[in-house]
Amino acid sequence: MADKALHLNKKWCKGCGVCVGFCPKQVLKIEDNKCVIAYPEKCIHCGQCELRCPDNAIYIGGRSDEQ
Amino acid sequence: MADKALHLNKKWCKGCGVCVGFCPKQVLKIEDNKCVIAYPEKCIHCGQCELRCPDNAIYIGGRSDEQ
Amino acid sequence: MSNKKYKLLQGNEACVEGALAAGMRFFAGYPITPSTEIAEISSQRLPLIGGKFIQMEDELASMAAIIGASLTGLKSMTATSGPGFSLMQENIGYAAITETPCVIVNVQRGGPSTGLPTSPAQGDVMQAKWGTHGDHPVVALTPNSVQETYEYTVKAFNIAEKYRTPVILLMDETVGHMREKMIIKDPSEIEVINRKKPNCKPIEYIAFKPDKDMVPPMAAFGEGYRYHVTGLVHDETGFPTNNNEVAENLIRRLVEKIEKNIEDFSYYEEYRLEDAEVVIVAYGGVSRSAKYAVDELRKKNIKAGMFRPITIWPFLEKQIREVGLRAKEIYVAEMNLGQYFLEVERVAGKYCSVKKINKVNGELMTPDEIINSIGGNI
Amino acid sequence: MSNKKYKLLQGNEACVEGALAAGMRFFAGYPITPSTEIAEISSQRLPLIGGKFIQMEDELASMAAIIGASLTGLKSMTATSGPGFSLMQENIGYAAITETPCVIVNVQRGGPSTGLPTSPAQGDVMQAKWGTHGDHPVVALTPNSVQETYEYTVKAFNIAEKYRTPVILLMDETVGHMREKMIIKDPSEIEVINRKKPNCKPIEYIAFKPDKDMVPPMAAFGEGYRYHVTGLVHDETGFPTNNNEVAENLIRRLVEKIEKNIEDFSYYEEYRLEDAEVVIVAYGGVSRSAKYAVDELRKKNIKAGMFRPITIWPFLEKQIREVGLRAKEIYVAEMNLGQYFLEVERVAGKYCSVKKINKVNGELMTPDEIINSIGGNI
Amino acid sequence: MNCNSTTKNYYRTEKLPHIWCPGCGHGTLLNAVVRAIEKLGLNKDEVVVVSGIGCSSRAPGYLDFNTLHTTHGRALAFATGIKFANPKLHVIVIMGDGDSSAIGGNHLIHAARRNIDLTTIVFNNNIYGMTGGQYSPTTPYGDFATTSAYGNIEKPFDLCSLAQGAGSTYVGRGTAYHTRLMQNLVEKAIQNKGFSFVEGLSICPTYYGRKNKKGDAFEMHTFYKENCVDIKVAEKDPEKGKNKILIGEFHSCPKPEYTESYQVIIDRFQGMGV
Amino acid sequence: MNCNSTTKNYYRTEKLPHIWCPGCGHGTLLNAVVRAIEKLGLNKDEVVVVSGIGCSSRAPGYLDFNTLHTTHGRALAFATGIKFANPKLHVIVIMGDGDSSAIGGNHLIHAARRNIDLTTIVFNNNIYGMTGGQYSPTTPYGDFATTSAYGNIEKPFDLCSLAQGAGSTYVGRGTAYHTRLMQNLVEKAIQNKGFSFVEGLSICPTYYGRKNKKGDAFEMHTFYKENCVDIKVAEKDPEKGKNKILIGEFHSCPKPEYTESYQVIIDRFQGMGV
Amino acid sequence: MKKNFELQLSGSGGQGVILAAIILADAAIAQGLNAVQTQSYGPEARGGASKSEVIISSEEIYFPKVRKADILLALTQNSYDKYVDFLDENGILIVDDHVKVDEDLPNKVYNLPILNSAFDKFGTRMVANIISVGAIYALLGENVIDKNIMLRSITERVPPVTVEKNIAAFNEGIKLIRG
Amino acid sequence: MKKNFELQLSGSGGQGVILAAIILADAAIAQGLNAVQTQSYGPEARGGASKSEVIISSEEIYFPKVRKADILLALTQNSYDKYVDFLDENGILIVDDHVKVDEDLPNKVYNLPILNSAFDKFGTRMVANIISVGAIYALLGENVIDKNIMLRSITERVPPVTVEKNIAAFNEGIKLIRG
Ligand SMILES: Cc1ncc(C[n+]2csc(CCOP(=O)(O)OP(=O)(O)O)c2C)c(N)n1
Ligand SMILES: Cc1ncc(C[n+]2csc(CCOP(=O)(O)OP(=O)(O)O)c2C)c(N)n1
Ligand code: SF4
Ligand code: SF4
Ligand code: SF4
Ligand code: SF4
Ligand code: SF4
Ligand code: SF4
Ligand SMILES: [Mg+2]
Ligand SMILES: [Mg+2]
Repeated sequence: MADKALHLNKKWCKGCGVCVGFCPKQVLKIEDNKCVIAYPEKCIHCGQCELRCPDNAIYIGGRSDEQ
Repeated sequence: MADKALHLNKKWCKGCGVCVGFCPKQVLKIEDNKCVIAYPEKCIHCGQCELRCPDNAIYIGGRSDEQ
Repeated sequence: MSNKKYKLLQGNEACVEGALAAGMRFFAGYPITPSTEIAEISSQRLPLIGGKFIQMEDELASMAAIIGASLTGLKSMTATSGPGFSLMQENIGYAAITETPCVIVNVQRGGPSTGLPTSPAQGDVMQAKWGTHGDHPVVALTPNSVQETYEYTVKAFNIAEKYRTPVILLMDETVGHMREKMIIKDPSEIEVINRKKPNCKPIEYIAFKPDKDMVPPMAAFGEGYRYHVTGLVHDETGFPTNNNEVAENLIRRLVEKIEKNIEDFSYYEEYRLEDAEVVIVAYGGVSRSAKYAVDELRKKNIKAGMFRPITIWPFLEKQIREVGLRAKEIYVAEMNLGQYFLEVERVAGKYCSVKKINKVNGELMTPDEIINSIGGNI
Repeated sequence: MSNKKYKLLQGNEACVEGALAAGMRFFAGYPITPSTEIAEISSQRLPLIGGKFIQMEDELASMAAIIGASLTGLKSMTATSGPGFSLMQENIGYAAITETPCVIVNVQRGGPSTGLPTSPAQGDVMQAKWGTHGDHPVVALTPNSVQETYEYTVKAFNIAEKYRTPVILLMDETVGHMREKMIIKDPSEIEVINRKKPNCKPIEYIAFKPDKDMVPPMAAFGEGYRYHVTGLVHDETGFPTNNNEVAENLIRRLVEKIEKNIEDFSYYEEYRLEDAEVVIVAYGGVSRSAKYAVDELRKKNIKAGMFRPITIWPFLEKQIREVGLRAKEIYVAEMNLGQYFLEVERVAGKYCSVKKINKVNGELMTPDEIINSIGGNI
Repeated sequence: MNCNSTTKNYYRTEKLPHIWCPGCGHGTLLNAVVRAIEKLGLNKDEVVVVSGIGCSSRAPGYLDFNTLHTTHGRALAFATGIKFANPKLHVIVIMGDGDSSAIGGNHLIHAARRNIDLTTIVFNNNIYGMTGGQYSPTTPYGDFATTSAYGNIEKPFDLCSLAQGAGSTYVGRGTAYHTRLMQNLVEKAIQNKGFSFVEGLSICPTYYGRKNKKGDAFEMHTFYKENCVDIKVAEKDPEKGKNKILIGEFHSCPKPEYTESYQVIIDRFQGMGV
Repeated sequence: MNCNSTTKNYYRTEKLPHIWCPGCGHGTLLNAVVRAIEKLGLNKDEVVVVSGIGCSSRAPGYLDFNTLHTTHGRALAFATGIKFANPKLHVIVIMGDGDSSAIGGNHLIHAARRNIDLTTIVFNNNIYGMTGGQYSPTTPYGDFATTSAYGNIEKPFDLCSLAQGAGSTYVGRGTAYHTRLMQNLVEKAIQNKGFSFVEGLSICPTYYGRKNKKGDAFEMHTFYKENCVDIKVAEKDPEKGKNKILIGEFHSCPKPEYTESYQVIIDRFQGMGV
Repeated sequence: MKKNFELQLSGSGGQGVILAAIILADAAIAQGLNAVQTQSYGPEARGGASKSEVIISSEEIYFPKVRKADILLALTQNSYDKYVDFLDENGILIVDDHVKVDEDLPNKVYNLPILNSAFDKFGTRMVANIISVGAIYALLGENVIDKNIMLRSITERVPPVTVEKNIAAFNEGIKLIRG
Repeated sequence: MKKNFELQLSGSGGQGVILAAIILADAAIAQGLNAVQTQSYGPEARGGASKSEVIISSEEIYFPKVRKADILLALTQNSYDKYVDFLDENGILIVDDHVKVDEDLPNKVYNLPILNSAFDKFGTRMVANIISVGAIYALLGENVIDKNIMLRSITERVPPVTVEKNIAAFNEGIKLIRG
């Protein structure tokens, strides 16, 4: 799990809040109509957010994916 | 039954033979592409012919209907 | 201070107001941009006055349903835009041959096909006349403001009822979606025409036998006049025939009852035409730009004027001929590639030069575009 | 003794023969008089050569299916008559804007609506051009014999493929149901044109970027070029756009690729025109009567001739203008109330008198009727 | 008039004989429909008979009611306008298998879904008769028609299931042979306040019969006689229903009717608002 | 590209974000469809995605396959032409509830009847989204929409029953919440050689949600979570299925496929005759 | 030969007058002539009077319909009544012998037992059309169409199993004219 | 007054610029003036930049679209970028204060905390549109539209339960201009 990380594509995110609602660990919040990864450290990489994001804007990828 | 009689409207009859086929008493036949009441006396006024004639061309009516 | 008789209304709303004022009691439709508000508002308003609204499964069905309702005695309307208008064509022809009064609103958008669904255009002008197969009568009206949309929706019903014919209200997105001030008239100020009913006994009723005005009186289903209606060519009794003479007479009468009575509904606006040498012919949304352009051109000492057909079909042959005889140049400005132009050229082309100004990019043609096109030529 | 290369064929049969010769491998249709034989024969012939026939649930679906099949690489056709043609209009517009080659046969019958289903007519001429909403390109051909039906069905496919556009074969009941002698040509004698394929790599393919001829090369679904097709106004990549300039360019290109190339498919017949003062313009079934009438009029010392457009759309403006410049009088003889007449008058009306001869009674116009109409005027 | 009293009272006798071919089952089925109307004693002025296009759809022209011969496939959409405009009217829609289920399939399922009070009767002859014998959506698998010269590869609809699945509240099937049953079903269908669907298996000796070697009209009647089993019988003894055509009343389950539901809205809101 | 690998491989990422509203269920459902295709490892060149017109029908434009955005309601008829012309292709049809069952209802029942190998997926949001919130043939009785301001009086279709009744050989229902199930159903639907129908219950917070006070997208997801029961569960314990929305695989019953049956004819007769 | 023959064949729907016309047209073409065949469609074709036309000519045929028939065949009273006016004043009329012909008709009339011959000699009225073809052929004369060509045309157009019977019927038709 | 005012109101879909324009047009009409209101439709209206226009005039308004805006309102960066070119050279720009405005823009610019005021003072961004109406009204000046008419127009067009809040928002907008 160490090599996994949560990524957010702000350009695609529409701030619908679906990920926020489904996150079991309150990792996410909406700010200025966009999702924000507020507490990345709490993330357990369960993939709920990625599974239900309608906009392919949040996902779990390798750390190398981080830009 | 005495006041009933079998009638045929030759103008409407198309000679399809359906009545002939269904008549239980062989009262009817086809001649020159039209139905003919060949043996009126055998008719039992069962109404099979009238029921199935597609052209409303054969029916049981009062004797007075005869022209 | 405040002027209560004025209301701010959208063109599409005004259309419903006009329809209700004319006596519409039945609307069947299927949503499509940019006409949808007409259905929506009808759905909300009709039951309040005991009228009926139904959303059908598609436009073919909508057109069918309004014909059915009209035959049953209710004044009926549908509204649509390009793709839906194409789908209605078969049954529009049916309304024409069965002489069933009804109003079809087409709020034009960019075509062909799905095209530019939310953009204004005037690409369905020729389709309004020729969209269905076979020769048939057509009346089509093109309002250019919210107020006119209201007025001409009433007139559309009146023509439909008086002549027993489908009437097309040919709007465009500009007019349909624009909000403007409008006077809702008192019912007493509005002329409402109802279809002519038979005044004979049912047994004497010959359903498609025309009176002198070429229009047969019309009984509604359920009123005791049992008659037959068919889309086949039929005789005066309404029954199908292959008799050649009867066939010819029917088709000619259908078309002539409209074309010979055109004076009765020749609506148009003439603007600064008296001494005009350059005449812009424009209708619907574009005519607003054209009017502006006329004023501007006048300022530049160009003797400009505008002829604006409101009755776009049948073609105002007489008026256009006169324009042609008096003008030096006619410019037909349209948001299509030159449709009404063809008819103008046919009739006026003998007398003056007829040019076209076209735009199909999804934006309303501007006064400047008209001015520049003309200026470039002068 | 017997002449084996001749066959007695019905016009509708000849249409199928022509289509097969042109490479048709897909037919979708829905029966309707008087075009049904085209579907029936296609259903019997196609599987014999590995082609596909499907009877769809209606004409809307038939038109959709042939577009789908054409996009997948098969040359495709459908056939119908008036009511079905009206139903196909929406998807004909789709074929036009997506530049999908296909052939639509309309064997005209009496209209409007159900009309006179088994009688000849030419009432769908204007509909062929204006039936769908929005500006769009149209090519329509009108053969007047069984042999021509064969030849022009081939050409219809060729034009459709070359210009990526729907082509309408506008027959009439007379031609469709008539049996006549016909030469079935050897495949080597028939010019068959196939659509232009991309010769770039898939990654470089810009699906709607036209070549100099204004026509974009066309890849079939499944060939490795994954692209997007939509009926919305789109840019060169095929994706929807609201960009006004792109929109204008697309619509203009679609129309211009046909109209600017008209020389390539301007088909017509001139008969005894050299010194003609009275010119009959006629097409399809009526032109056969017109030709006869010309000979008869000549016998009466009337300098008659005939101009017969085979390419009925786009309008043969140049040729008709020339006819107008040379003739004293033009008579447009049609089995409708004067449709093609409108265009002839527009173009030739400046130069000579243009009159109409019409008939809508369900019978083929006779030579005598033409002669009498002209005689009555001379 | 040389005909029985039903014919005299309900037909436009001056239009007879009808255009149907000798032996065509449509005539027999139409008689059953007329007898049902007679039995119910409906006021002729309040009956509207609507049809599309096809041989079957010629029926209204011969009947002395308000009659409407519409466009191909659209009869139910026209009928919806009629019924909705004046719910007092009895609206009966007669269509062919092609008219109702090929081009008209969508209107069928939507009218059924809305449960609008229309009595729909399909004269199903398993073929497009009017256009000369092409296969229809009810032509049996493998059968021949002018467009299925190699045998039909499409699977036929069961029209009654389709109509029931879409929401019809009354459904039944009779045949040209089972005329009494047919009459009975139509009677009940008219009485059902809602969308009713009655399929009448018809006979087209000219095209379907000839193409599929089914013999003459009488033989085709006999086929129905021998191969149909009433649903009640089949339900009791499934053996008896095996490989047979089921006929009879399939479904009768009244639900809120469309025009009545709309009237509820009118009654509640009329006079309110602007 | 800032996205996961599935998105990168199967989407036209340059076209994202899509035009759908924030929270629109169509995006979630589309992801399930794409994952199913990925899972099956289909060759992208051999996949064609076809749609009609509507919000849902914008889906193909975002996918890196052969994609076709047709006219409203006609997607299945276009798709029939594509599949029949080249049976090797996997043809997937995405439609809205209005597109598939209002204007397109007839093509749906006929494609199902023919059992032609098309994978049909309906994003059902119980409303016409694209045109701004009119009721559709699946809007529940009593619900509100811009054209049912007084409550909808039409009865909704059960799209799965309709499709099954018409002849689909594979039928199932998932939701935007039940994405794994949705993916699974689409996988099986694609594998079924014949007409497959998968309904995906979607979410339109903008119109259906707002008009009917269903809360935001998350609340609408939660509704599905709490109110759907798998058919298998409900079959075992009918109590559990009571007043619930049934989801899962409803029907899987392969039958002869249309293009294969036609190929049999070609194989038998090709080269014969003239 | 005469340049142009206009033939009109009429009867009731199902009597096969269309096939008869096709056979004649087919043969004319095989003979190297021009021919156009047309027919009436529609409800009439089902039950009512049915009409089929052939024009045979050594020149190009423009107008495809018969204006004045050189030969009119009428197999039923109905079709006689309906079409007799199309007969050219010099035209020949062939009727089945049960048809009542106007007494003042100026034309040459052949009153032939076509239907009865069909039934009596071939056991089926179905061949009445081919008997008629024989009669028409005989009236046109050998120099218009070769007999072998006629026979081939019949052979190609009738169902294979009925070829023999139909050829016999054709000959019967010739005999009805030539005696 | 000036004869003619062309106003352009832009923001993101859902910010209510269309309603704002309608309220202005409505009031103008109640004032006895002419007004035409139009808006952009289509996919943009859902998410992207949304635009609404009003022309107010004492004379008949022919061309219904704004050619050069006398006042441009832009609530988002996106809408500013997209529509700034429509601004007349003498026109006034109103932007929300988080929008970055080109430095060389020659126009009079009002950089107002519209969105924040809405949120801070009224607890919802939903009233940003009515604050904007207030600001525009203030810039037009009393002599164009009477304040009471403006208030009535707002009252009639917003949901009844929000009237009070919206009127306060309107006044807030005036304050943002007049201080
Ligand atoms: C739009 C349209 N398409 C096709 C036709 C041609 N058409 C007329 S009737 C018919 C089918 C009739 O079949 P069916 O409904 O089964 O009735 P039947 O004649 O068998 O009683 C067709 C295809 C038409 N009239 N209109
Ligand atoms: C012939 C035609 N009629 C109407 C329309 C307008 N229209 C576009 S999409 C749509 C309905 C969309 O609803 P649905 O299919 O449920 O898709 P959604 O937008 O809800 O995803 C309508 C009515 C059209 N484009 N074409
Ligand atoms: S679900 Fe996706 S679009 Fe919605 S807020 Fe989360 S990341 Fe953004
Ligand atoms: S992966 Fe799971 S825990 Fe992490 S942010 Fe997404 S939903 Fe929350
Ligand atoms: S059933 Fe009727 S039409 Fe047929 S033969 Fe008998 S009487 Fe004549
Ligand atoms: S009534 Fe009965 S017995 Fe008499 S003719 Fe008719 S079928 Fe025969
Ligand atoms: S073709 Fe068939 S259905 Fe039509 S009238 Fe003849 S027998 Fe009846
Ligand atoms: S309107 Fe509804 S269905 Fe359409 S994109 Fe928005 S949320 Fe989705
Ligand atoms: Mg049928
Ligand atoms: Mg939807």
